[in-house]
Amino acid sequence: MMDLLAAGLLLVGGALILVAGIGILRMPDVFIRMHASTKVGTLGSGLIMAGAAVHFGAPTVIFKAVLIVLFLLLTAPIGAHMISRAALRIGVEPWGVDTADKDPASQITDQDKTGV
Amino acid sequence: MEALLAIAIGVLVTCSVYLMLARNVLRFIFGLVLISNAANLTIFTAGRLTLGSPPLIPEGAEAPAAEVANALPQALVLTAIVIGFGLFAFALVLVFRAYTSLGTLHTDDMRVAEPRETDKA
Amino acid sequence: MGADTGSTAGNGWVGILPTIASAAIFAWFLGFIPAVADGQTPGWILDWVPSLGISVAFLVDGLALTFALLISGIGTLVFLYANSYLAGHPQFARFALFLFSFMLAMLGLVLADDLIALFVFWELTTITSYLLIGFGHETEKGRRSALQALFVTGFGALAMLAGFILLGNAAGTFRISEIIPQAGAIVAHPHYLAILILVLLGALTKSAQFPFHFWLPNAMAAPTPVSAFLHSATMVKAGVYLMARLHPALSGTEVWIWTLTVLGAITAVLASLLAMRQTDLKQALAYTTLMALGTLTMFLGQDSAYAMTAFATFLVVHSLYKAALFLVVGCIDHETGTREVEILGGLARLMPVTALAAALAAASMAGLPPFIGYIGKELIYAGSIAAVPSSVLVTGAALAANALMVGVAGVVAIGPFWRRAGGTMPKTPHEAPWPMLAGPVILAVAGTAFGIFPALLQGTLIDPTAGVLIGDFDKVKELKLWAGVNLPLYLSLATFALGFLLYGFAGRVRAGLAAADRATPTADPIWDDFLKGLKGLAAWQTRAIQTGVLRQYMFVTFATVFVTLAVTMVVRDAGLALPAFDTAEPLGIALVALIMLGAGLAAITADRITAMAALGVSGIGVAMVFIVFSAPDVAITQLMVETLVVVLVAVALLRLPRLESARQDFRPWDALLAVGVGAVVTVILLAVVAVPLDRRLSDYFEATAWPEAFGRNIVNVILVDFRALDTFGEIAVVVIAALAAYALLRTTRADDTEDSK
Amino acid sequence: MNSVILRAGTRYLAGLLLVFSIYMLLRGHNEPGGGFIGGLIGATGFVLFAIACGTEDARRSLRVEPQAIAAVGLGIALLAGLAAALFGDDLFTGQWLFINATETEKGLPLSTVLVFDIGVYMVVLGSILTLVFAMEEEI
Amino acid sequence: MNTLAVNLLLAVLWSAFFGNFGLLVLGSGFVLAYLVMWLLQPLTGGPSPYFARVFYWIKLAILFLYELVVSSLQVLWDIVTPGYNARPAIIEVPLDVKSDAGILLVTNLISLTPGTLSLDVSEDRKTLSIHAMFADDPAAVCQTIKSGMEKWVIDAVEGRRA
Amino acid sequence: MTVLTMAVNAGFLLVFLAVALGFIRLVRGPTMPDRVVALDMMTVAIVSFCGLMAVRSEVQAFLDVALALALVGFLATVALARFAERRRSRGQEGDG
Amino acid sequence: MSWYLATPLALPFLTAVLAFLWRKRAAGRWISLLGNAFLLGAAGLLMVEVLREGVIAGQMGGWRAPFGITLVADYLGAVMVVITAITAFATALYAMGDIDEAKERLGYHALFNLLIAGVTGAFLTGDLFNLYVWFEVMLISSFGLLVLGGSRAQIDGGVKYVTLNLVSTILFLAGIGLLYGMTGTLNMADLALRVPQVENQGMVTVIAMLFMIAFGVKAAVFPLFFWLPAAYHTPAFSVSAVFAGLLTKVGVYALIRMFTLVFTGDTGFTHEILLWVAGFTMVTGVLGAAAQNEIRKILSFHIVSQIGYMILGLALYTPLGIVGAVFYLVHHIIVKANLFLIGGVVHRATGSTDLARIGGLYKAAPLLGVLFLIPAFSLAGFPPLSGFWAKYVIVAAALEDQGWVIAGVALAVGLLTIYSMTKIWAEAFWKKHPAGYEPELNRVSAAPRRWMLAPIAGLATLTMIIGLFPEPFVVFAETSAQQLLEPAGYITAVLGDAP
Ligand code: NA
Ligand code: NA
Repeated sequence: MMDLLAAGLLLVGGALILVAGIGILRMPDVFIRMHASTKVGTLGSGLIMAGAAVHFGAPTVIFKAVLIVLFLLLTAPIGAHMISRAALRIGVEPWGVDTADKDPASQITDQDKTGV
Repeated sequence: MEALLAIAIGVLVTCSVYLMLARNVLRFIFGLVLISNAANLTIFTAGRLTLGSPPLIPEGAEAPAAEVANALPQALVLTAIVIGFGLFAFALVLVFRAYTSLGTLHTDDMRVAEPRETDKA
Repeated sequence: MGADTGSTAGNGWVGILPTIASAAIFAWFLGFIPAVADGQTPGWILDWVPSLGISVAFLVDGLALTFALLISGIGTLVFLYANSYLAGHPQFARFALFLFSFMLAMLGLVLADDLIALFVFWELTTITSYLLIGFGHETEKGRRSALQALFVTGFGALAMLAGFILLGNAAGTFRISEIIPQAGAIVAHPHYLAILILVLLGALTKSAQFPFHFWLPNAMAAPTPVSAFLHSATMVKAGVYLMARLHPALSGTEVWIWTLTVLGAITAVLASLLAMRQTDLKQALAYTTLMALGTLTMFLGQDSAYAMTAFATFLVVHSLYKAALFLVVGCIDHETGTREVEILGGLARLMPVTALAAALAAASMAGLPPFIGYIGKELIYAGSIAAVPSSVLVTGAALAANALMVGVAGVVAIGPFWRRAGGTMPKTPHEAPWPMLAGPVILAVAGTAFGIFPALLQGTLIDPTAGVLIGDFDKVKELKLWAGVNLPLYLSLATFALGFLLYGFAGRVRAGLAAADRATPTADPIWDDFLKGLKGLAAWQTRAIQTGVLRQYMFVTFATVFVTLAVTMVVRDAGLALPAFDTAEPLGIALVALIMLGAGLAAITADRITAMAALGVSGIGVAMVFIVFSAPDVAITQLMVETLVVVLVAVALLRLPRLESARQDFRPWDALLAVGVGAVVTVILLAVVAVPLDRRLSDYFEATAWPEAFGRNIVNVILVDFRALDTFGEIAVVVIAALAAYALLRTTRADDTEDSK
Repeated sequence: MNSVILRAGTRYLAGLLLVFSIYMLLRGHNEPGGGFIGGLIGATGFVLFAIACGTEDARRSLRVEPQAIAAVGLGIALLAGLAAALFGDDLFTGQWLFINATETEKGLPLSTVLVFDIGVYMVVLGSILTLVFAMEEEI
Repeated sequence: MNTLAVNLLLAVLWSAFFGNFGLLVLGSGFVLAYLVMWLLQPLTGGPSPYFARVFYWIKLAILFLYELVVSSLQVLWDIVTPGYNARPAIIEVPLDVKSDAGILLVTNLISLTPGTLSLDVSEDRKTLSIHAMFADDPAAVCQTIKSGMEKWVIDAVEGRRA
Repeated sequence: MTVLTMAVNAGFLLVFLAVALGFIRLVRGPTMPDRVVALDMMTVAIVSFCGLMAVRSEVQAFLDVALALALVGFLATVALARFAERRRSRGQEGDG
Repeated sequence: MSWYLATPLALPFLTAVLAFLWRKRAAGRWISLLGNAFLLGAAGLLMVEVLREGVIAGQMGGWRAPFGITLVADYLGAVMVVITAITAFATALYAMGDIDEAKERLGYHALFNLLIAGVTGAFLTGDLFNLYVWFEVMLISSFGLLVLGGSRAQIDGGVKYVTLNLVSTILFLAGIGLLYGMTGTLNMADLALRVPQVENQGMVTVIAMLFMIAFGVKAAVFPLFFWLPAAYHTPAFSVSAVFAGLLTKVGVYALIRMFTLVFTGDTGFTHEILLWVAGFTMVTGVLGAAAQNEIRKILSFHIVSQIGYMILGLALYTPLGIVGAVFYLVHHIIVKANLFLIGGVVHRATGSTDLARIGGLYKAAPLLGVLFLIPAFSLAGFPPLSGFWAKYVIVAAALEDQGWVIAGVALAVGLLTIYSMTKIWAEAFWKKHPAGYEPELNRVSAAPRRWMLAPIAGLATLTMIIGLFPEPFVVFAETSAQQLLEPAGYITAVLGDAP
């Protein structure tokens, strides 16, 4: 029974991570890609950890799994914030948003964004 | 599995040697990172691979219950990684300093210690 | 140089001490005469490097004693002379030190009974003579001459060393007195020819024989006392001494005879011609020294008792008159400020004592009776006639050389004193101070005395010396002023006739010779060409190898790796293993793909961030390999380090320029080499993992980690206990890297403008 | 770095990283971890600090020069090895003391090996901070 | 947050790491945490006397998890279905939350709940700009955050304000 | 093969696919932040990977790797993001 | 007994730590000096013990070989440690006058002592991976010392030095991994027993060649020496002295150790290659020197050239050849370090080491002239100085082995060495100080002068002593060669009687 639960959690978690990967590949701009990776990925990871916790059932494992998820919840958004902030500042234009009038750095060349 | 890694190491070495032969020292630095990985993997692979069985002794036991991975290469690789990091860090700083003081990353233009004939007074 | 400082005041104790010491040494060696004349060979042995069979063995036989007496005797007079000649010279102390060291080295050389010890003294004379010849080191010429002498004799010496080693190996000993009895075996030894050539190279360069004769006249750059000492009695005769010393062991073969005879003959004639051509008195004397060396060499080519007696006699004779004449020329130079034949004249009135000494010495040199030189010349002819199988050649050469010698004697001893001066001399001459006169006078008088009483020499020096060479004292020929009417006498008369003729037309002869000389290539410019060639070769090699371009260094280094390993694999028939993929883990395949993709991307991308990210991917792949294959500690470390690498690079890149595009940077040869190196690594690793691993080290660690080292994480136990020393060194590396990088970043750029410190 | 979010996060993460690093250090003898890993993680804490708040603040909170930490760490590791001399053993022979040892339990182990690992921790921490701070201050 | 509380928390955390809440471990954790916090003093603005609002914390946690799951599905749907459903917008949200912890919590929670992503907080800490994926009506999104996430956080972290 | 084993294997496959997709994004960019996002995602993927590995091999120790990475991994992202931003503010135009 | 081995290794580390903590005061340099004096003592004790016992080994951590790390000193190891201590002490003395405060504050003394620690470790360890670690300690310290001062030439030379040496390091590391994979052991004595048992001997030779290249870079042999002439003329003089003396010799030592102890199964191939390497190294080095006009560049190329002699001794692989290699090793460290130290004094006195810009030292500084001539003529192989015996033995060994050509090359290279040494002498000492350049014959002031000349005189004296009384040194080298060629004693000392 517990194994089935664990298996389910692992599968769903894995699937979510794949979704995050798909999102990163096919979403139209960096911001939306981040939506996909930061949270769907974190959620997927969390589920996998939950699966592991269920499987082992030992207190130390549960504790570790909780900690891992907590750490991810704490750090992933900060990372995402840093990326999006950088993207904004180097003038990456968000897809589907009309930013012509408030872009702080609209004169930036393409090369800056790609970082070649 | 070792054979597969041997090929991966060969590819790693190829890429890193190609990078290290570049004119730009920054590429050398990138090559250095790669080739360190290759060397570490070489030691690791030469010590043979064991799947999913870390060399840990469970609580209450005197020795590992089942066959565990070869611990010695792991210790060596760990040491080598840290040493490699030290060397890499220095090399990076050197490249950085080379650029700020020589004004170039191109080794063809680094001719202060060994000037061209025409550079000599 | 010392031209304006000469006086009897000298240089205080520094000047007097070496004179006294040399005199004492001379006296001490005189004491050996009775024993040596009696056929004894007193000696001392000091074990030096017994494990290499090398000892400092000294042995006093006739040959050694003659040389020792000449060296210390003439040395005494030269020191006496030099003290005045260089009175008050600021570097006199150094000069005296070098000269005295030189004398001691010379003495060691002639007394040594061990080949290696002999070589040591030989090289000591090389060094000290280098410093002496370079006494006038502030001129380009002085430095050139010193280097030339050093280089040429150094070249010979190194060859000689090889010869000595071979000779020592052939004989099983370096002791000369033990080698000589094995003469037969040595001559038959397969290395005989090599030994002979190598040893002769040493001897011929040192004694400036053709074709190495060019350095000697240049060495006249040294102050006169040095020339007198080095080029009359001592250093140049070291080569002759060596040939004489090894004569009993190596002579008698066709090679020996022809090499020595021909080279000696050429040297003798050539040197005589060159001597006639000179206008500088010292240069003229230098060439006559060469002539003497050639003659001596020529005789050493022979085996006859006449030749050996002639050798011994002429050795002594030449030393006496040549030293005297050098010193005379020094006096003239010192007093008049010039040595030019064309200018000098009328000095007999102003410098009568000098004139007398010059006359006596020159008469000896010309071989006039009753001087010792005459006896020497008679013996030369006697020896020449006895020469086998080259009697005509030897006699002809001797005749030509002797005739020219007469001419030169006239140029040196008559011209400056009795002719009218050809120009204004830079200084107003008067007689030199007595210490400078003592040498030439004593030597000249000795030459006369020995001529009149040849028996003085016969028993004391000639018999023991020639006896050593012949192997029997009794076979030594007698020294006689009047040996009756014979072929040598006719030859003597012919010599005088030719000689006087030459002197009579000295000016015209000189002009003719000078023209011929200019037309013939000499070795001296070859020296410059040699140096130029050497520098050119060196510069070319440096340009070709040490290019200063790191890329080429790197390419050569990796090419060496590839070629060496690949060739070794083929040549040494290394067993190769086919890759066995049957145990491949699917996870592993995916990881391997990730690693390779990351690496490949890093190699080809022109975008720095892509490169870094690609490196990250590759590193992550490696970390995952560590995870999958049971190395959590390593994986954590790898991931932490990867993170820090990214952090550091991201900081550094902020101030670094971007990469050039990859297409622009594509380097097919590099790519080829890289593939080669990678392939070689793979092949080796495949072979390594093809056989099972001996795991006993890890077995031990597994068994003892908990019971003995109280740890459950075996990797950590290895790190902090089993191999703590590794870890200690490793953290040292980390500390040093940090300190070094910090120092590099913070170091002040004090000398940015100065390229090399 | 003038990011309010990063700075706010750093305030908690840095502490967390340090505590976690020491945990990794102490458990290393029995489970994955040890001086290297601990030191690396600890360094990460201050690196983050330096990135978020600048090296000046990071240096101030570290109080001592990172080079000195590294050097002292090396000294401690060396002394841990040299301590064996007091017991007549070879260099780097571990000396163990078990506190509260009973028949069945070994008790809390104190050892020169742990001291050595602490030295390793300090070295790694100090060295990485030396490097990163110096580089940060160059830009 | 009270220094002492953080200290205790870290000590407990410490014991939890070891899975051993014995006095020795707890004590050593306390000392260690004290040292660490002492080390990090320059970071902490100053003491803020405060007693844990357990209730609001629990409420926050539950609401957050609910948000996370519900809107995850929304994003997931957009990813796995062809074409893009998103109507993204960048929205400036005025911030009432003041403390570091509060800002961090708000921004992190916003980022973690799919559909919104914290981009940046202005230097004066007054405005938060977010990227919303489904912002047909930006004002509504802004209002949802103000009355939802931010309010819960203020309750839990800074205490309910009038 | 038990359900759990299958789930674990499927999990590995899914995670790897995600990494592969991330890699493609890494190669394609086009902007610097895009590449950083891709790398950032991989961190999360490895954390999951460690969890799966722990279940597969019944070894808790792999969770320690995940623990460390979960805490430290974002630092690389932060550093790269800062690089992207600072590079611009330092006026190194056209220079990545 | 193991402390005889451990002390010379631990001392420099202790010195380094203390010197670093006091780097901002004068105490730092005194700590360094004192530490090196102690090191000299410790090395002396080690030597005494080794002379008494033959080979001594100590198991670090108390774990018996081959499981733990063994420190071991045979004659070769012991003499290398002693000579390291001598060089270190001399250089530490010299540094008192040479190193400015700015460098001290950046940790010069710590880096210097860590370098010495690495060198000592490399000479003492009996474990291959541990050797790698000490190589790295040495290498990274040398990086720091090389660039300390930060002139553009130093940075430029540093880039080449660092990159090429890193390549060698990686090769070495990979070689260790591969060798471990084949034999399952890292202990060098154990390797000596295991390597012959490997079935695939061809591959062993391949790996041997990998080691040869890795160590060859360190030893600066043809065609891997580029880094040395690119960098050695750039750092502080005391630094280049200690580099010149010690660093390449560690590479030579490692070659000797590995190719007498471990890789002896295919000497017909490996040592034949070494012979060619030796010849080319000698020739290219000496020709390189002939092309230079700067004292340190000349000396740097001569390091290369003379490494060739040592390699030649090893390549001959005869007792006399090894004697020559060992003797040469010892002699060359003393002499070459000294010449670089003298270069520093020349630089102080004239403001340059470029031969075109200097001169007149013979008159201005006659004592320096004498002190220069001793090592210079020793290097050139003139008797009765140490270099003569070194060259003599090598040449004798080559001739004994019927290596006519290589013996001729060795002699010819000796001749060209004379050329280079006299070039320095003629230009810097004999020639008048050239017009056009500031006559900077500002005599070195008294205090630095004492500190700088004392070690020079000391090393020169040593050169003379070895030259005049070579017997004990030759006997020592013979015993050393015997130990190297018949490593049974070494192996027993490390592994015990029943390996
Ligand atoms: Na080196
Ligand atoms: Na040399």
